[in-house]
Amino acid sequence: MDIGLNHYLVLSTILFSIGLVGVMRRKNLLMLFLATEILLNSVNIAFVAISHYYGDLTGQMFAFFVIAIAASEVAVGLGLLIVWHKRHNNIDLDTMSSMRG
Amino acid sequence: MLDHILSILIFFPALAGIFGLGVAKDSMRAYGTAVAFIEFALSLFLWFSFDPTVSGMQFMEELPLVPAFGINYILGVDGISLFIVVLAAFFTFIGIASLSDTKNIKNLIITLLFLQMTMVGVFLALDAIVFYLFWELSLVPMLYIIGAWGGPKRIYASVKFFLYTFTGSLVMLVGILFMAYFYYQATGVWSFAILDWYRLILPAEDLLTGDIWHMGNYQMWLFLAFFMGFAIKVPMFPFHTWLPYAHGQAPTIGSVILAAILLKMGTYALIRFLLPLFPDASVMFMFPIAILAIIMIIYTAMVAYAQEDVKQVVAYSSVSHMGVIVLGTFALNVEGISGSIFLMIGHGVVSGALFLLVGVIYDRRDTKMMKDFGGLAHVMPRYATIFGIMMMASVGLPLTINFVGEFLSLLGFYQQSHILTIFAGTAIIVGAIYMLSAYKKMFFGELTNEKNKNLPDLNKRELFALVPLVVVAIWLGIYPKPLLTPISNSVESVVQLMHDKATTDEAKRRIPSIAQEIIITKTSTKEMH
Amino acid sequence: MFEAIAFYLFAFLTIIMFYIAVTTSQALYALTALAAGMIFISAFFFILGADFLGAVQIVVYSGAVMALYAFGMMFFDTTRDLKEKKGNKYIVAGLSTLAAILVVIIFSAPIVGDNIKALYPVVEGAGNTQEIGLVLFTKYLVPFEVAAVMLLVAMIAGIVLAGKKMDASLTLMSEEEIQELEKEKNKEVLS
Amino acid sequence: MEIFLYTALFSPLLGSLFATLFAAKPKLLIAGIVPTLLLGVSFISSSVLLAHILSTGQVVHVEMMTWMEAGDLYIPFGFVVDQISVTMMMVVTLVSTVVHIYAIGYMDHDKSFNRFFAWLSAFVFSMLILVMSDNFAGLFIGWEGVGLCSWGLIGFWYYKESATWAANEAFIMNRIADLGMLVGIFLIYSNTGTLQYTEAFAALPSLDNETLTWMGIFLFIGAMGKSAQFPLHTWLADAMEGPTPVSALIHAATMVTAGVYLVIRANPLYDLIPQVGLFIASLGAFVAIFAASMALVNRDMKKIIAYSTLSQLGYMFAAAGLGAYWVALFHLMAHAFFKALLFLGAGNVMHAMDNELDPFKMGGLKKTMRGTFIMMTVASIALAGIFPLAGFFSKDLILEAAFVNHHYIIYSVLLFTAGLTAFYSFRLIALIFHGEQRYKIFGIHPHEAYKFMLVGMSPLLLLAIIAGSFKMPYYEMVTALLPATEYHVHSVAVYWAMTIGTQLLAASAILFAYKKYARNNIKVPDGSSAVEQTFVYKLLINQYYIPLIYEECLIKPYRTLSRVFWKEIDQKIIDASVDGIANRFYSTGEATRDMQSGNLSTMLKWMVAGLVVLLSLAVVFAFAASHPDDIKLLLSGLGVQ
Amino acid sequence: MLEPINISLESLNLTTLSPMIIPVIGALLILIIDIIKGGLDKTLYVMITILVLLLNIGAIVESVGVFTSDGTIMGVFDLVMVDGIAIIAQLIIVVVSLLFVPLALSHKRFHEFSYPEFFAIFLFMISGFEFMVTTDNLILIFVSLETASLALYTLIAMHNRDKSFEAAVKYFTLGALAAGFFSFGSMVFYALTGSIEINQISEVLAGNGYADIGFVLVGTAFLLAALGFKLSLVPFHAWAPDVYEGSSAAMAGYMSIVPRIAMFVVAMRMFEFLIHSGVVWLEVVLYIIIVLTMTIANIWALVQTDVKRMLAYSSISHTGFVMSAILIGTTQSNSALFIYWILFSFTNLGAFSMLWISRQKHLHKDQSSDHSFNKFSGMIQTSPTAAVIMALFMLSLAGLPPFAVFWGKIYMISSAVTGGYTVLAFIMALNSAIAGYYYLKLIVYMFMKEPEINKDGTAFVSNATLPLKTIIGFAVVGTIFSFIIVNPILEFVTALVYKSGY
Repeated sequence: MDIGLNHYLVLSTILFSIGLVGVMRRKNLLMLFLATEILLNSVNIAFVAISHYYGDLTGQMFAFFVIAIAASEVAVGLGLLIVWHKRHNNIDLDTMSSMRG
Repeated sequence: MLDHILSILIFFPALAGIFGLGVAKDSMRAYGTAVAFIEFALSLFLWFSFDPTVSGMQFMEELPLVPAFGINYILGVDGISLFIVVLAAFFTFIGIASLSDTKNIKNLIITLLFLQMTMVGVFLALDAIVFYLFWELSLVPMLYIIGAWGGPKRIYASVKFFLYTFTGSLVMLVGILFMAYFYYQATGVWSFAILDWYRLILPAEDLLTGDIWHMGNYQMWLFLAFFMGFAIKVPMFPFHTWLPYAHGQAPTIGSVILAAILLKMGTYALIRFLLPLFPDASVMFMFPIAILAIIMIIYTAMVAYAQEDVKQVVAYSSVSHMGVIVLGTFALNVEGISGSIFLMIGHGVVSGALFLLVGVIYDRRDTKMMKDFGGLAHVMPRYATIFGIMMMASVGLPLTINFVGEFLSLLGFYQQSHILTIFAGTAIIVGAIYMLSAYKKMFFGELTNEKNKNLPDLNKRELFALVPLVVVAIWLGIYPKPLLTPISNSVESVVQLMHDKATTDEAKRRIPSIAQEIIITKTSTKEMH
Repeated sequence: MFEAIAFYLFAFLTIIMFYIAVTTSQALYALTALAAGMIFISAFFFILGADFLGAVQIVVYSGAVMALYAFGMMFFDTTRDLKEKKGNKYIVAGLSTLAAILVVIIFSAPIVGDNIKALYPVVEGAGNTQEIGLVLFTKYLVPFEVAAVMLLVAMIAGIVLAGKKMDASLTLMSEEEIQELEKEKNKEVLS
Repeated sequence: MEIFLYTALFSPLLGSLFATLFAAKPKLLIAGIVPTLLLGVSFISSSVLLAHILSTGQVVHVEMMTWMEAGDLYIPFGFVVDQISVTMMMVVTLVSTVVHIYAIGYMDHDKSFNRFFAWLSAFVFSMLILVMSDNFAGLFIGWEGVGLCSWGLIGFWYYKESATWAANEAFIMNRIADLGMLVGIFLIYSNTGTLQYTEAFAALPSLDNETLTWMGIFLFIGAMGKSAQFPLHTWLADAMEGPTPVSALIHAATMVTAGVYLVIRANPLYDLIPQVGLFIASLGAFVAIFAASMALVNRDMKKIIAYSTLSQLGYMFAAAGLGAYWVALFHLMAHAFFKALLFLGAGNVMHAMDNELDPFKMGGLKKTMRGTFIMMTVASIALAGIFPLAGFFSKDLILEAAFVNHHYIIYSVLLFTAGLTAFYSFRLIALIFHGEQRYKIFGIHPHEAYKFMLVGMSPLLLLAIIAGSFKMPYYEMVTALLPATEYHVHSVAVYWAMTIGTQLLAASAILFAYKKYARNNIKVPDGSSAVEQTFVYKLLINQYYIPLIYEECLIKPYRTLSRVFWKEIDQKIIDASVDGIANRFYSTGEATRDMQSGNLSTMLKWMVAGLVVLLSLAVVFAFAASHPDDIKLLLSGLGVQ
Repeated sequence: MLEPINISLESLNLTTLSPMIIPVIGALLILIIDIIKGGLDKTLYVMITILVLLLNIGAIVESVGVFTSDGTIMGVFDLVMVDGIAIIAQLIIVVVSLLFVPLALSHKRFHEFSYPEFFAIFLFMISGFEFMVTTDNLILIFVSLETASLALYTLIAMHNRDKSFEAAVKYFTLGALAAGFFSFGSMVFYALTGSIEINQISEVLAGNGYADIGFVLVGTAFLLAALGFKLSLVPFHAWAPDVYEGSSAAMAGYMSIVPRIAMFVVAMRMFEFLIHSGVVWLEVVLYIIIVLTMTIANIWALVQTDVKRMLAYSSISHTGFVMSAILIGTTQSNSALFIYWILFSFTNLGAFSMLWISRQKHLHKDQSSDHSFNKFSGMIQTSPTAAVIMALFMLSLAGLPPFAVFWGKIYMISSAVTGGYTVLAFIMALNSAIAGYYYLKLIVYMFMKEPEINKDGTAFVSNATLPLKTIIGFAVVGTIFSFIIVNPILEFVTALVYKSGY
């Protein structure tokens, strides 16, 4: 029972889907951001796996940059949340619908 | 001066419009009149310098615009366009000179001058894109005129006018681009020059079956695409419904220009584009279009009869007359096409005058409903007389301008179909019905309405506008030759071109050969790298 | 065999953790589950021989990102139960399941990896970190620098947005109010 | 000679323009006199031309200028004075001069005196163009021109609803016929390539019979309208709303005969198509008796005369249709004289009776209006065809022509009509001039017309009496152009029997009329008498219900249909569908804009949904790409090619 | 053991980096100045930014020269790829930025422009966009895309009012999801080909004849979703109107142009080879997406009550229109894309600038939003020049000749015609007709109605200063006299695009 690349890819996909579930069902913005982290992480698994099976380092590079991006996003995202929280004292996305139509 | 007279004709009014911004409000009408007069004089000068024996283009100008894409600023005038240009200049002059005081008169006059630029441009452009440019641009001033100075439903009317024609012309634009593509395929060079396109023969018949009604008949598709744009402008039945609103809501000057010039763009384009570019398709669609034209003639005349608003009567009568023009155009012979061009002039003069006349009474009474009038002949005999003359010109009485055009158009089409011409000929009956009954309702009978008892007759300003029109309407009815000769000269070359280009036997048979040599002025086109 | 067991174990754990992270109504649980999931993921990295990334994963995610989130959580006071109005669950479940199934269908077919040539082959005998370093500072130097810029941007953004600068909105103030504000500021500086 | 041609043609125009200058001004005597004088000039010029033709037999032909020229079409303003047109010119200028003189008196008190002369002279000008043109297009100009002037003159009293209605009716009905005429012209052009009489006629024999038949029919349709033949006849009676001089000039002497003129002018055409000729003759005969029957019971003086005009036009068409063109033209001329006289006399009566038209309300006027009485009686005798007055010669010829050509039905119809004509003419005379003075009940004080009006009428009186004597010189002249068929009954006995029989019939009809209506105890009919209850009477007094039928079956449906077209089709279908398409876009926007709810969660769901759709498409395509054969099988199973 | 590697500096072609590095240096300069002495006026930063951008243009012009003589240049380990479309895109990015920056000098003070960080982040963002277009490496694209995006979120939020925070948060969250999509898509292609450089991907795929078409399609689907988000193609467009409404008008105008052109270039690199390889799925899907984007955005634009929001939808529709270039995939269509966007940017930036100069801080009581339609009613009577200019932009956006967008439009439709997409050409034309309505709506308000809210008309130019007016004047000249510049642009763009092999 060898673990092939496909195993990792399927796992990555499942995790990605879990991330999508989180993204879609979370109403608390902080929790929503957590879900986006899952998305990126799941892809990382696949990258590293491919890298491993192809014997190529590029995938790891990609994963590395994805981590960097995830970290930056957290910074900016939290910054935005703080500003919003200061004004409205909540971070519920249902309150954000002053613009519509 | 002669080398660039066409450009001067086009851009002088616009330039004057810009300078008009600096003119004080009170003097604006005088300024506008002066500018329009100069423009009119220039157009007369053009007529004077025009060589009526030449059938091709004259005073050609060419300037590269987007040479890489084959778009060039090409102008030229021939017998087909000359008189419409003169008419446009004439009517702008008359229109501005007879303008009654309204709000924002400065804006109105500047808009009119811009409108004039676009109108003249449409008729002089010999490059499809430049043509399209002016064609579309003409919508804007008209939109503003209707929308800002119109009646209570003006916004609806103006937006409808704009969007309807805009939609149609976008379809036409695709057709134009297609045509250019075919030209590119055939020659390897992009060109939008109409005269270049004239030399392009598109096959109509299916190579295997010899059938012309097949999906691969590009002439047919292109014809339809162009026709869509033109038909809405003309307006052909059933695309005519914007017109009554536009006329009904537009201020007098707007209706006058709309009826006299703007509608002619459509029929002019039929002759300039459709016929020479797609002779086989023209023959294919001759009868369907003729039937539409006949429906247009009879149906709209009946609708006109049912109207309660005198301006709507004139508006619908315009549609009806445009039907005759279209019919004459699709006669595809010299008599018919010359007649339709002449009728364009005639209808321009007559319907323009009728709208001016309706404007006169609207100025006085703020109503256009016929039930509010009756017996006006008692108090306004001069008005009644001029209205009567114009009405008779409108119903096509011989020795008035419209008769010449109608006669020739019908005569031309008679050679294609006898039965249809008889139906189309009912124009002279149904036309008389609505016109006479409208005239009767307005002018005859006892003067019952108290408000009408003290209406002043035409004043000097109005007479100044109307009398020239009466003179023209009768003069050209009696002596149409100065116009008819150059027109038919140019039309002959168009017909001959169509005959030469026709690929199907049916088309060769339907389009007569003039048996005279024609020269299409060739334009140089830059190579695409 | 060991690899298989490890894969399935960690796969199971990761899925469970992430599932908890996206479904629980306790913010703290969610955060903890996420952190755990991250660490389990780093396990995959180690399995796959990407030691450097594994380490980075633990350091950056469990160390930095999670700390930030924890801080945020405290700031926003979301430690108590999350009250989330739920939308249509079926849409959420349906869409994500569908997405998963669709991709899985495709992925269940083996990839034809015939003519794949590794651009930067894993060199035998060198440590993963060294290899990474080599590639990162040659081929991926530019992205690395850009990432640096990105982090700088993120930093400035964080400072600007979360700091005091956004407290008083000049956008909403009229000119007079702004001038008054400036005067006060100057006073503060002077005093 | 050309100068006389131009003078004859354009002096009425000059007169008209002169009067137009004062059209909107109060009455100005000079505005009446100048046109009259100019008409006199025109008359004199015409006479000179007549003399020229009589003496030399040469046709005067001028081409003034080009009118239309496009492609192969060439239409000049060309005028020709030949034997036919000079006859017409004489009739037109003479009658119109008389009418002008008469009108100066008749329109004396009308505030639109000046305008009247403008219109009237314009009419003469148009009529001259009609008869003098050398081509069909020119004819059509005149044709429409007289129509216009007729419109203007019928509706002269524009404040009267009935007058304006009648004017429009006349114009529109004429236009219907004009369409036929126009089509005829097109036919001629498209087959012969020209519209000049001489060239077109020269080309006719080479054409096939069907084409010629259609040409004949369409041209005749034109003639039917102008000459008010059935079924386009209703306008003529209504046209009597115009001033009486107008009725005399336009609706009796000149314009209505234009149709006859056309048939005569186109005789080379109709000679080739005898079947159409027969139709024309039959229709003429029918109209003759049809109109006469309506005149029998009518109670409107002018309408009675109008019906008699109609009836006489029927005679003319009968003659023309049978190929007796010169006879038709001769009757046209004679008829113009006595009918104009009759109308003008009626005008005098009207003036005297304060515009009362019902002869039953008159009676005994011969005492106060002696001159008028004589003139009208003479005119009526001429109309009835009593020897030796003008009507006898012309009408008798028509009967002979019918008889000789063995068209006995037409002959007997026309003969019977001659009797009717005599009867209704003298019914009118008797009711107006004889018997009690019934008008007194209505408080009217009749007076004779101005002297100069009577003097002015006298040329007509004279001609009504002696016109018959021109027969031979006239025959000599016109047969230069028209087929010179002499109509002689082969047996002298039959000839005399016919002539005397006809005379007797007419005379007895006159006597009967006198007996019945010259009594003293005539009552103004009030619908109570037994005669008035009969079906025939009702049928006749209602003009065979034809106007009613037109109203119900044509005018009202047209009006309704127009309204339906406007309100239902134009607005509710065509426009509504255009707006509907536009509104469709707008309402789609309105209805779906909630999809853009502004909620972040929804947006995220949209994105994921978009991805899922893309993925499902990807799976389907990938499947299709990897199993092309299975797909084909599946599709063919579903019946897809 | 690892071999030491020798790399010569010349082979790196470091000059290829110069256009991207200049703004980074500029940004750092600004930050340093701020540290040394705070509280300096915004004009300083504006001018520094302008100078930096001018230098940047110089650097790009330099690379134009190099490109025209030597063709595509690869630099820095073949990571940076300076080809024709990159150069054109860079030019558009920088020039539009240059036009945008002076808009900061508005009459009223707004929060973001008062802070030097704004300009620093702005320059970083430009650098990010430039990197994005100058490479075909998915990593660099991803990283630079995120750099630019994060910067953009911050810039939006810095406008500092509730709506802008809301906009930034929405944009950010959706952007995070899109980032997920992008990485997943890249992963699939990497799994498929072992490479993350687009030209290699295409080579590998062509080499095995698209054997794994399913994988290709999945990867394309994810990338399409990611790119579609940034381009705001339906159904990934939902953020666009809200974000435009939330940010300042100037920023909205900027956003409607620059991020999209960068993304167009990426899309062109990514999808063009797939289309040419006969991936029917992508053609079909792109066709559907393009038609939906044009039509739905148009339909929703019809019902808007706020001009800025309407313009947001209109820019979505324009994007759909331009996206068809990538579907058609001929040299002409790809050139048309750039020409259209260049001409569109003049007009669109002009239109948003007009909104910007009429920005009020306090709404009138009948006014529902910053730029509600009724605010503009009767504008011709109170400030005629502004009304005429605004109308000019609207007409240009509607594609009326001879204004700027028209030329792009005909070239684009013509490319559809020559590319064999006749039906698409008609759909494009008809969509222009629908679009006519909402552009007209503003004209109707301005020209045909009586003044409602701004009776004195001061609000229309309340935020105007000379620099703003200059920018608008520039846009006006560009819009009206576009017919003069079309030909050079056309020749330039076509040559570059053709030489880049698109």
